[in-house]
Amino acid sequence: MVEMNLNRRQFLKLSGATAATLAIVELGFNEKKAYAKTKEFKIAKATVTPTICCYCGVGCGILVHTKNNTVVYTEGDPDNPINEGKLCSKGTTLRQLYTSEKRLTKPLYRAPGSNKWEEKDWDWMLDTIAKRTKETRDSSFVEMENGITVNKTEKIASLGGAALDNEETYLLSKLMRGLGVVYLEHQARI
Amino acid sequence: MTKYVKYVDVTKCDGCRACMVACKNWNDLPAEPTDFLGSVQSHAKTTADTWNVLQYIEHENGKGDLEYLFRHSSCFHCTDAACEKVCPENAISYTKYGSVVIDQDKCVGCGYCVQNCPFEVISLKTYKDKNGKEYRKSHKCTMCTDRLEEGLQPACVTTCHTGAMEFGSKEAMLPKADKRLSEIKGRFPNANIYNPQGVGGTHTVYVLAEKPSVYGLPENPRVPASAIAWKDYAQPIGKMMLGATTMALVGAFVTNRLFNKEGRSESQDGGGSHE
Amino acid sequence: MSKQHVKPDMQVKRFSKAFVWAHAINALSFCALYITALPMYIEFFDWLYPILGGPANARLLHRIFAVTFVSPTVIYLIFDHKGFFHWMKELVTWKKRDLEFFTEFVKELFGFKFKHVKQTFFNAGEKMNSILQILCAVMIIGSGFPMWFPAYFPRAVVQWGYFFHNVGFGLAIAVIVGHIYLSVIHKNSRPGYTGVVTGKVPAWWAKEHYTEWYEEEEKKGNFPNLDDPKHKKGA
Amino acid sequence: MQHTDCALIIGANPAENHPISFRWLTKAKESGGKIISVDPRYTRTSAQADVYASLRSGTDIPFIGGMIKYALENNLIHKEYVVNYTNASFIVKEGYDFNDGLFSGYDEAKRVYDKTKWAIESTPDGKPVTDPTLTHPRSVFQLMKKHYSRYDIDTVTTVTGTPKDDYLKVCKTFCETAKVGKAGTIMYAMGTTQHTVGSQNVRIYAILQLLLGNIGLPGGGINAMRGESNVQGSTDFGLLFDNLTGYLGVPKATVPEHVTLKGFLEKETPKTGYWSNKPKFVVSLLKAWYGANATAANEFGYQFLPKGNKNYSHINLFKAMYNGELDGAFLFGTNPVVGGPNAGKEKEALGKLKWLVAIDLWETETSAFWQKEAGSNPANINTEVFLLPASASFEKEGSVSNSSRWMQYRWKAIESRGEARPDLDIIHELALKLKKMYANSPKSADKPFLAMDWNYGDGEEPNIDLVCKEINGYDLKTGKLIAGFGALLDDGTTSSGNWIYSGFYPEEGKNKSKNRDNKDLGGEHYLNWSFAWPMNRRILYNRASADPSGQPWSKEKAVIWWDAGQKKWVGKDVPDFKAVTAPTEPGGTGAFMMNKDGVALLFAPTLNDGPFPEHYEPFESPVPNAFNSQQLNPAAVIIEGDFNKKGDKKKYPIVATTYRVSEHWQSGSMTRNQEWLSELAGHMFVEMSEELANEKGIKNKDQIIVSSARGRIKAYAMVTKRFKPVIVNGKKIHEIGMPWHYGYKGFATGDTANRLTPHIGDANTMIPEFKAFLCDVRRAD
Repeated sequence: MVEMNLNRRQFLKLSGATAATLAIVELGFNEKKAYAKTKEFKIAKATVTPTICCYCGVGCGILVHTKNNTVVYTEGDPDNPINEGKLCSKGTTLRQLYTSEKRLTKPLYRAPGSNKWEEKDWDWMLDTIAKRTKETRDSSFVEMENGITVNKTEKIASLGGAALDNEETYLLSKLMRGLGVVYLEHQARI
Repeated sequence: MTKYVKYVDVTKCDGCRACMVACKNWNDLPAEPTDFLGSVQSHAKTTADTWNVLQYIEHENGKGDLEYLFRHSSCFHCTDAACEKVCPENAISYTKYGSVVIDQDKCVGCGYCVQNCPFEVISLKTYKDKNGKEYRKSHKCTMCTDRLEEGLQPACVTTCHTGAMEFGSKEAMLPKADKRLSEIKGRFPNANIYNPQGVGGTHTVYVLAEKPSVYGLPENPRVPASAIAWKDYAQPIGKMMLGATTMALVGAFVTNRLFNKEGRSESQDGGGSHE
Repeated sequence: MSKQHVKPDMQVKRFSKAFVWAHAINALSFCALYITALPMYIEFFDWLYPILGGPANARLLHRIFAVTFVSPTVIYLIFDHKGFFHWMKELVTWKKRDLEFFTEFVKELFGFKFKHVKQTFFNAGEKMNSILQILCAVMIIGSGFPMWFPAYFPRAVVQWGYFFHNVGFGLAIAVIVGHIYLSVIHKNSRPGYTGVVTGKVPAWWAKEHYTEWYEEEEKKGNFPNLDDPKHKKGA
Repeated sequence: MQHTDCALIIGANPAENHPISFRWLTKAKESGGKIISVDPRYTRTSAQADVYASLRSGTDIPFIGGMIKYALENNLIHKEYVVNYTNASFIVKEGYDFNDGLFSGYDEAKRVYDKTKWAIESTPDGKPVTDPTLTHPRSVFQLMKKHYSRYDIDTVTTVTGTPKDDYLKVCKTFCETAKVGKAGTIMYAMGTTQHTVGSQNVRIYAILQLLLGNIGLPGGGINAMRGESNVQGSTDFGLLFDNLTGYLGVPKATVPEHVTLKGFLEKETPKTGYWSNKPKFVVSLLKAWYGANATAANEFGYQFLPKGNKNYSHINLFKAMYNGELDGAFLFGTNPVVGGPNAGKEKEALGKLKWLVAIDLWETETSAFWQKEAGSNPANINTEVFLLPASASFEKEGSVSNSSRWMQYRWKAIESRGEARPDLDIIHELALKLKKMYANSPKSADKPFLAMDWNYGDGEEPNIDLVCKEINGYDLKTGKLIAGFGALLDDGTTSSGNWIYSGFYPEEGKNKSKNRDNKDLGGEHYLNWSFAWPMNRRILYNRASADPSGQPWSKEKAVIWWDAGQKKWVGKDVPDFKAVTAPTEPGGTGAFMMNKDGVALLFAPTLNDGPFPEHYEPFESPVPNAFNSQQLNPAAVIIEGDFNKKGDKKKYPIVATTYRVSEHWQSGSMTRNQEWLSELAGHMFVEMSEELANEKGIKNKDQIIVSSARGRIKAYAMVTKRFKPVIVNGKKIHEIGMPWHYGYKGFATGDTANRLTPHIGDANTMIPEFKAFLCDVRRAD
């Protein structure tokens, strides 16, 4: 599926040092015992997946190294002609999008007037959201305005989406317009 | 064996700090929040958890023009490394690439290297073992020696997007620095190559836009004289003295047995009986 | 030589309690400091780390004993300031006979025939030992502070601190090896070891080794006259 | 970008905010290219520049206007290019006028222009009347020359506060790119657009570039640097109130012709240029959305689309919310309580909602707006808040489009953290639930929603491949994927969810956004790496890289050229042009094929605030407008009252601007929640000159209070030599700057700069004026 030629440009010609070291490791008498003994090469058995940076609009390629169900390293994708393996500080830190302890991991609900979040399951959340959407749409839907068909609701807004994937923005644009939402904006302006 | 050099051309750096996070990312170093320092700079200097720091310097040059200078600062990997010299446990060693590394298994956290590094790049980190007891280890940039062994470049160099950092053999990098220096002399008349010979040259070689002191670097760093006096003289002599004394006493013991037979054995016994 | 005629159980007081305590604490601290730092000084002794509970623990112990090592001076000064100043005075008083002592001492050390040179409370060797130990202690303690609290000292002071700690310690250990040998192993001086533990030494031994002091005390009436026949062994 | 001879960076700081784009400038520098940095503050970009010039925030039009005058006076323009590829030779109808800041046709009460007063004279067959000698007094060229004759260097520099020497250096360096074979680029970002004259700022860059012949060739153009990874894509896909996908405008209740599809298409389709194909795109979109329910008989479902009757953009949206006109809102990864203008008010507005759905990776200041820490009293806020955990970009798959319109695929690297789910799943499942609730409803109001086609597989998770294919479009007669938008028809036999992307998925199994062959086929265009819309073109308007006869202006800057033997356009890029139209054929020199008449617009009768950019001061300015007696853009919409207080220059004499730092992104919700980035930029600060700090008794690192008419914030003072007061009309004007990333959530916290910024927008785009407003500063203690 993903054609990759990993780390091609990153390799340094260490006058045969690489080949030698690797060979020695294979034979089991690595002269650098300290490292071999205590520490496996960090990305040795990781899975590598290419992605595109989620921050600014330059579109740099990033490789995500995953191992034991976590992200162990992120670095520039050397094959991507946009950044040729280079990254800024934000792109380099992509790993912590996964590992940050601040990530939301459960749907949270805040009742009117309440001062706290409550954990809820997805089904309940989406059912309730759908219910609210329908209530508001039904109570505010305008079919005709000054004799012309307008089919809209001016009581629901949708904001954001500049960080979504194209496919997501497409479905969002379609769903919102399908519901008659006219307050439809993303972050191009801010 | 070829020695390798991290060549840093500060005039190409735009201060993005990807090198700082690339280092933390590769080496799994935790964040280390600091107080506001009055500039964009995040940390005053390198620490045990922050192996490289980007310096931001506002400098008015001789003509009164403002220069906004940046420098990726990390371990210099000296050819004559004071840290290696003073380490009592031989935990610090030179690798075949020219990097200077600390063996964490051997390090006892004495901090001698911390105090003797002419560039002040080494720091101690305090850990807690599973019983809650604290212990310390010394840390600094490893030049990503683990990556070098796999044929990769250091993480900071790999991510640098302006080409301010390059990694390669000393023979290839030093002429580059010379060439670059001649190119920038017009804009930066005080530009210089920082590869201090007082420590035998370094494996992080800079092209600096201004005098080293502008960056807070020693103009002529050396292995401290105290370290030389201590490690090359005091300690060997001390050990010799201990040996000599011991030998003398062994000699004394033996000769006493030989020549002092008639001696004062009774009185000894008498003395002993009073204990 | 007359000593075999002296009653061996005849004891005289040589050291105050304060001195005994001070010396003991000092000696034990020194040994402890020595052992807790030994693996850092000589890699051969790295096996001591696990015994000491790891490098961090060794460092902690070293610092605890560093404090106890400093304390004897205070104890001695507070509880026996007279003795202390006497000691100090002795250290600065050097006469010709003190130099003669050394030639005889070497003979004695290696078990050859020798003659006692008349000495005061401390003989020249002990004075030498004291001076060297004080010098070393000053070096070690003085450099120990910047080593312990590097943040409060200029870097150069800390760096030279390592040097002086090393020199002081190297010197001290050499002297102390001799000191211990003489007190514990060497036949002629062994009663001194008992003395430093109990404060008392055999009168005959004191008289032989510290003749001038003994005679002074004898004059004061503090010590018995060993030439008095009632004190003679076989009399 | 690496091919440029000179990059003028204005309203942007790529070294700090788009570092990788700066990488390419570094490469240009190595091959002798020059960099010019124009910024109120000496930035890290300035540090790398060959020429730096300061200016007061909000004076881009005088700055560039003066350069236009300089280029015209010194004959530093690329004349052949200007005559052939722009509307310089067009004759403007009588009735156009410009007088003391106002163009003809102004309605003061409504603050709008009647744009018909700015029309181009045309021949009976609809072609423009031209004067290729450019000497006709009503030719665009002469009118332009007259307009900018007022922008002399002295006036310009007294307004911008730029030292004259620096200014001349900029003019000289950049105008050298007018030479044939040289190309200069202008790079801009939010520093340009976030002004009440934001659109005209961009326009004036374009005018300068057209005069210098710098558009359409490598190393040229005007390059907007986008702030968000997919702001390009989300704009392409119509996530703005006034556009359907692919820049097809929305039908409006206020335009009588829009009552029917026929009327809409007739009104909105230009006669010439590529947009003359618009009906094909609109009908194909309707087929994609309404499927079998879109028939010729029901105008292909045109009436199902909502028709608005006003401007629904960000500022108005929050005004409506503040006024209690909205009941519910969906917020997809957005944090207006930090990122919106006058953010304190935007936070209050959220409390007027009945329900709020926030989809995000984090608990943000916005989803937590009701908390005590936000300064709210939870008991008084009756908004029901649903916070849904979303997957990170590499925990799902899909494509994003960068600023150069490259559509690149992102693969899934790992299962989502915790219970997080991709937005695609969330949108899909919500749609399915709503479909189920509305199923079998007989109400006519529910018909538009029920008519919408929603077939992305049977599971809870949508089949993304089906979404991709729907976007590309089908030939509905054969059921096969369509090869590209050239094949789209207006008879309902083709579909395409977004015509500009049509062609990225031309055959089964060939989603070109997944292409990863980085072998370059010339010109560093990497045609087999990902996909660029339209039809994989990498340089838009690349026809302009060749002269009217079809030959490259110069060898070094060749992109495409006419091959008379093959009878088609060939070269290193996909021609942005009909590949078989010879230079001699009608339209053969129409380098700007998306525009009416195929030319680029020096004179743009389409904008709301005038055909030529004219200087107006920001909404809040410390000085009167030196160019005319209109202080503020006459067409800017002013919101008055409590929602948007205006500051007085006596009380708030200091100009302030906002910007970003390298380590944080937008409202900081992503980056402030990550440890490593938070440690690098952990504190809210305000940069100020040493002179201002001295006047106010402020020392570096002091805590200070910055206040504007809208609010006040606390921050650390960063006293720097990189900010200098500017002398405007003999008066010393201080300017300060601050990052706008901070809020009280996350690891790095600090006060929100946008509590200070005003709710006023550009006359065309309603982009708020974040980049110039008035404030005052004092020590906190």
